[in-house]
Amino acid sequence: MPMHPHAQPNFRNLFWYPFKITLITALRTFPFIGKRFGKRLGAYHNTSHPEFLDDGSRARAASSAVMNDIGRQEFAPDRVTSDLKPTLWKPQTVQYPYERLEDMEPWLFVPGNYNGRIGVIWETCTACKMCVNICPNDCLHMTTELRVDVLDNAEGENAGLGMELEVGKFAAVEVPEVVAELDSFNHVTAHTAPPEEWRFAEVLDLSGDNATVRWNDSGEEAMIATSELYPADDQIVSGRIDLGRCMFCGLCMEACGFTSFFMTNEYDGMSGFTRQDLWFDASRTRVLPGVHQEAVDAELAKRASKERDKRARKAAKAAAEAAKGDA
Amino acid sequence: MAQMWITMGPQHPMTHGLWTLRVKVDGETVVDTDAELGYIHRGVEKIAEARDFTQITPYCDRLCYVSAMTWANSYIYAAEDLLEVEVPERAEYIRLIAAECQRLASHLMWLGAYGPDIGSLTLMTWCMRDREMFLDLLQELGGSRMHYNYPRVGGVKRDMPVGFADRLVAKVKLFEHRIDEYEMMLDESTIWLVRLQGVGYAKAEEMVNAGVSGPNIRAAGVNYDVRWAHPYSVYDQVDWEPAVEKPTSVKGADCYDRYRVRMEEMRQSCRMMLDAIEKIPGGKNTNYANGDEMILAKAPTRAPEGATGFSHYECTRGASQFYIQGGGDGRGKNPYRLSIRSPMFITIPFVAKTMIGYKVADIPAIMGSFDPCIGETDR
Amino acid sequence: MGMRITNAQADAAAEHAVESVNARFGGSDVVATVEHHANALKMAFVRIVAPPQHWTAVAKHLKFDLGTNYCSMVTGTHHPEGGAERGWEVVYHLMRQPVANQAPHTNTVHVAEELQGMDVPLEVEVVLTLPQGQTPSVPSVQSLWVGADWNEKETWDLVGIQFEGHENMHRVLNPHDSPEGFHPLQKQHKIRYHDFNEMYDDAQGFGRKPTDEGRVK
Amino acid sequence: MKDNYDLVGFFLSKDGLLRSGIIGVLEGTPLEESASSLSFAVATFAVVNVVFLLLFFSQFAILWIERKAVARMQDRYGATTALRSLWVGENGVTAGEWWNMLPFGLGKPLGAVNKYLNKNFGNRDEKFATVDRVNNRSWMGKTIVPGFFQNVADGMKFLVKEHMVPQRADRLIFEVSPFLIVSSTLLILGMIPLSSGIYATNPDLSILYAIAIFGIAPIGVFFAGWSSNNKYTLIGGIRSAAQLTAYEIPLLLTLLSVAILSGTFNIIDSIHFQHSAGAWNLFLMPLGAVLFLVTMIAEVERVPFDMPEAEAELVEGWWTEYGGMRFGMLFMAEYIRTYAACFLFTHFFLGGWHLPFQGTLAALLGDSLNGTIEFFPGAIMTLVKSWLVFLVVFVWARFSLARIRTDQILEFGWRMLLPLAVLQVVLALVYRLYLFNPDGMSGQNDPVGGAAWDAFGIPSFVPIVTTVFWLAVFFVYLNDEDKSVNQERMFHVHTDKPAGTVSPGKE
Repeated sequence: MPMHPHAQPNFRNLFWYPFKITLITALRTFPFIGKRFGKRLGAYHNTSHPEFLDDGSRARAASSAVMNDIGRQEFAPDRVTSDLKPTLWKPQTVQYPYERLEDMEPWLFVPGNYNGRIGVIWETCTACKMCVNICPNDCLHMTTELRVDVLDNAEGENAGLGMELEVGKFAAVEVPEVVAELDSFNHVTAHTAPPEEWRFAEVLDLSGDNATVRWNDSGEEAMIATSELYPADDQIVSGRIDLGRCMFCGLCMEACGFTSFFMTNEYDGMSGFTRQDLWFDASRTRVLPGVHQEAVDAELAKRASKERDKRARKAAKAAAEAAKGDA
Repeated sequence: MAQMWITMGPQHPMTHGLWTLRVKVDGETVVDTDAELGYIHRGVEKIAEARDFTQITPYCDRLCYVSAMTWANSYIYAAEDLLEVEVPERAEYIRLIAAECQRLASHLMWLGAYGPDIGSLTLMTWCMRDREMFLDLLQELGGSRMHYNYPRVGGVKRDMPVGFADRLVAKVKLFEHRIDEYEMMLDESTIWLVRLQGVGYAKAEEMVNAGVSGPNIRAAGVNYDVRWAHPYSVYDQVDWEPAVEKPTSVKGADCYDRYRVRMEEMRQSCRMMLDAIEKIPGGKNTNYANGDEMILAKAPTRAPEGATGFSHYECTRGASQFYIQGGGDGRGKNPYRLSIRSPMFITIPFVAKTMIGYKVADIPAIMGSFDPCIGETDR
Repeated sequence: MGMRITNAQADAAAEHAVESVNARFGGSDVVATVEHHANALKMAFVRIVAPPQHWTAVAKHLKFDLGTNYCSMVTGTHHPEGGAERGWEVVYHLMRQPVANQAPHTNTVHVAEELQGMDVPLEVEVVLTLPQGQTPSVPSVQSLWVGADWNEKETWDLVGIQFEGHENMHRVLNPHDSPEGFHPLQKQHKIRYHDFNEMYDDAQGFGRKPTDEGRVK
Repeated sequence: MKDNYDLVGFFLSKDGLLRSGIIGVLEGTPLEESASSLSFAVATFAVVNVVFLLLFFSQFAILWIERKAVARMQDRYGATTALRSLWVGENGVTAGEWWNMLPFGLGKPLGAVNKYLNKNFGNRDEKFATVDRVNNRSWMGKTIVPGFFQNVADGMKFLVKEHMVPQRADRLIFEVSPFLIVSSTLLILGMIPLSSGIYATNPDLSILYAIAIFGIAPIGVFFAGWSSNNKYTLIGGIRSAAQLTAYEIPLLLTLLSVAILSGTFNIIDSIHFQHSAGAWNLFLMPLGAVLFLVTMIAEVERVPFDMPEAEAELVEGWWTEYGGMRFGMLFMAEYIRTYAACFLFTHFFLGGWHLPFQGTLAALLGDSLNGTIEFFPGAIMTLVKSWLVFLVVFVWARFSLARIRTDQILEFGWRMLLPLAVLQVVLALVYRLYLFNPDGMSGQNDPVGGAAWDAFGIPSFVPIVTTVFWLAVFFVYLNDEDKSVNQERMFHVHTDKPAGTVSPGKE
């Protein structure tokens, strides 16, 4: 195309080139002409078939039909020329409530790429407050309480690998009469909170099979057999994310070391009429059940393996000292 | 005719953002101008003093909201200078690709706004259509379309997703034909030439003295570019040339030269991305896990007392600079003082003065050709 | 291939600048040193530490003898607990750019590797430390570099450093009617963390208290 | 050419149905002696109403043409769902059944029509049935012409908008000037014929009348700009006044040359002349045609000459302060003036309601065809021709070109167009005096048309030579690439090939 460097304003340039290019652009959009002369008219949508899904997503999508036909999507670099829609009758814009952009262009919403609504796995959260500290706009608020860790008495091959008593940490002792009463306590009709079945104390030292602890409520010290003591620590009770302040920067997702913070693909449903509507509590930050289950299992397995390694290392160290001792 | 002050006020199609240009007009000719900035001053420099180094990146994205990636990169280079961190080669290549992709999107936003300023309404829709392609690419990298929070001190947050390279090549190749179409539409249209040539003259030395930088100064005929003058990243290993224009008159660069420079810069960005994606160490289709040492180096979070960091970066609109004095609240996690130099904060008053003598209808032509972005101006 | 200024060129330019500054200001306590950035490419730059009263002379020397034609940034910092002689600090960043007016229909194409002498881009950082006190003042360089004009206005507006000889000093980033002595970047203005409750009771008048009263983050 | 659909004849002829009926009715009554004049008044009123409504509602066609052409030129094509949204509602009912609010149950038929259309054309596809609070605006309903009533909806919207008068505006002039513009625009429609029989009025000097009326609007524009007490509108008003006066004169001269060529000042006669002389004026004076179009674009302030309403610096130019139906009227007036310009171009240069090559066809096919041509209504030909002119000239130019600065517009107007217009008048005189032989003219109703322009024995020699000559001039100018100017194209800095031609990545 002859490109005149510093084009001089002359009659030829007055209208010929602009008129020609707008005509070409218009002809490209006609359903039949555009298709036949696309290449010559500059449609140029090369139909290269790049990879859309990484292995993880493809494995996960193996079952569902929808995700599979995403793979067969004809990729057009520019929306205009992908013939996903009949061109004459259909408006060009995606009709939002009826059509979704993630159906039209699934490669934009590959899981893990898009910073959408925040999804939290509250079960695996260990209340370490890393996310609360990293958030630039201070949108995360968390309330924690001293509790016996539910996950510790998990069954299956990860059983028994929960936390261990440590000096300086907390421990809990069951209150037998409350345990008996709890069986008959009807949570639904009772107007008061259920009585506390654990009594918490701080572990001072773990000499033999007895441990000296200082009760949290009364403060005086006592000696209790370690077998009765259950390890306890701060567990998260309620958390809230103020999406009114959040800028979706994703730092909380990176700061969380326990894969319990996700940013899902969802971009809608985060609106409200008052600022309170924008406070997302546990119920509104759910993640898809499949993802939730995978994350919990992965987290449990990770903790279990870490615990096994720790115990193995401790055992090996003890063995080494024993060997050194008697050598 | 009586001279009168017209306020091309904060809310005006010409301003491309929130600032006021009061113009004293004698009939149609501009006699005097007065620029008024500061409408969206958010005090990023003050907020940065209470945040640690990773938390500041999202704020730097929001400095110039049209080219967020380049501004976040600019800040991160300063933080890396302060914390003495070496970035792995692959991360530098990804940052280069992301920055050039953002430069394209930003130049398209400029052209899309500049067209209707001069009267050609079709440009807005064409440019937005093409900008969508590059916003999709950046969304795959950073996770959202405008503010990505993508670079980290020591590398990048996340590696290129699978298939990103193929999609990038497909889109850039299509866009190169689209630039030919823009040039067919504009370069040769007499009305476009008559409105831009001979309007808004600015000499090279006058601009340098006034602190103008970037494409505006390359339009005056010198290929000065921060990417080679104060080198950073891997611009020397990638195939590109600074786009430079030959001004037509001794009075310096006019609006047409600035328009030509930006069109050529778009071509150079395409060329750079196509070359970088082939040369990227670690292969273009591999995908490393987040935090892998190929894309993110180990970086300290505290700055030694009295250390300073400085970065000089070629943003889409000019040379953006960050100056950080480390050792904040005794623990060094926060910067003691973060100073941001915005190219447009100094260019806008200069342009306001160059408008004197031209017609009222030339104000959008001249102002638009310098591509003002008010987010970075007011910080 | 892309081109770049090599470290050797930058070092040579920096050393030349440092020698000329130290030669010119040997006696007085103006000290120029060659420093290197700490990131991957370790580029060299010149740091000049000078008392404010010599600043105009140093500035003229930089502009006319070393060809520094570009004042890019003026940063003011407030050091309330920095000891008696380090109350305020003004840092100028100046650049030398090989840019010259072009004859019509011509352009200068620098090939980075072949630039020598005064054509090599140079980065200069001038640090002026001012003693404690309420009215830090530094001579203005508005006449030397037009680019410094709005930078100085911004520095006065945000940090409160007076620039003697700066005409038409007015606020640029703060509203024009902000109180006389108010300069936000001074350290006594703590950035007040709007904790969860204050955010909703502040002047914007949302006026509603959140349910969990009194609980800080 | 005699037109079967002689609306005027039907209404106004003395022994016509309408008039004789009225005269018959008033037979015995005291109004008897003024019966004929009374019937004339009623008949004229009926004719004017029919023609005006025909013209006015066919105007939505050009609005629709513009929206569809623009959408495709700007690469954002697609049907608009305006029409469907009017009648498609949640499970068959438009949100809220607003027609029940109309007094005296006037809304009932509207509701019935709506429900009927919903049931048959509305959203019958179950796939989208599960839509909750959002109105069920699916595009599934089929319409013939998608989005045709979008402009009607936009126009009606202005009826409900508030009309605000700026504080210290000159109230009287501020409120009168839109009507000044609109009324003068509608007057032009009064004398535009759709075909030889369908016209509201046929003044003898209709060309002069048209141009005089076209000249009134600039005053209204200037008043609007001045009285809105706003600096932007003042500048817009002054720019517009300067531009319209600068382009009024070349317009007059062009029409003068048309009048000279056709020998009459009456539009209908000039069209008959074109048929009976055997050549459309376009081929006799192509320079005049181009001049007419350029000046008309400037007259109606469309894009290349759009400075008075330039968005970039004047927001809306002299329209800025208007709101409510006055803004709607101004907007409509702009499109009516454009529509009138297209009609005038069709009448003066494209032979009004005659089919292209109608004369030669009639000659070749003999009278077997003539019967059919009689039944083809000329009005449709006029409408189609003006719509095409609108599409090619006004719409295509608006979305390909940019805006010229005011002083450049004026310079172009005075320096370039005026001399060309004078040249065109001279050419028209020469053509009329030397190249036109009156005895070649055929009768007005002769379908074959005459051969008044065939000098030197060659049939229609003059139009062919003129057209070829001006096309040659056009192509010479089109390819005047001045190779001599060296290619100072910005070069790749290291290579000597021009940057533009070497597109990286292009295989």
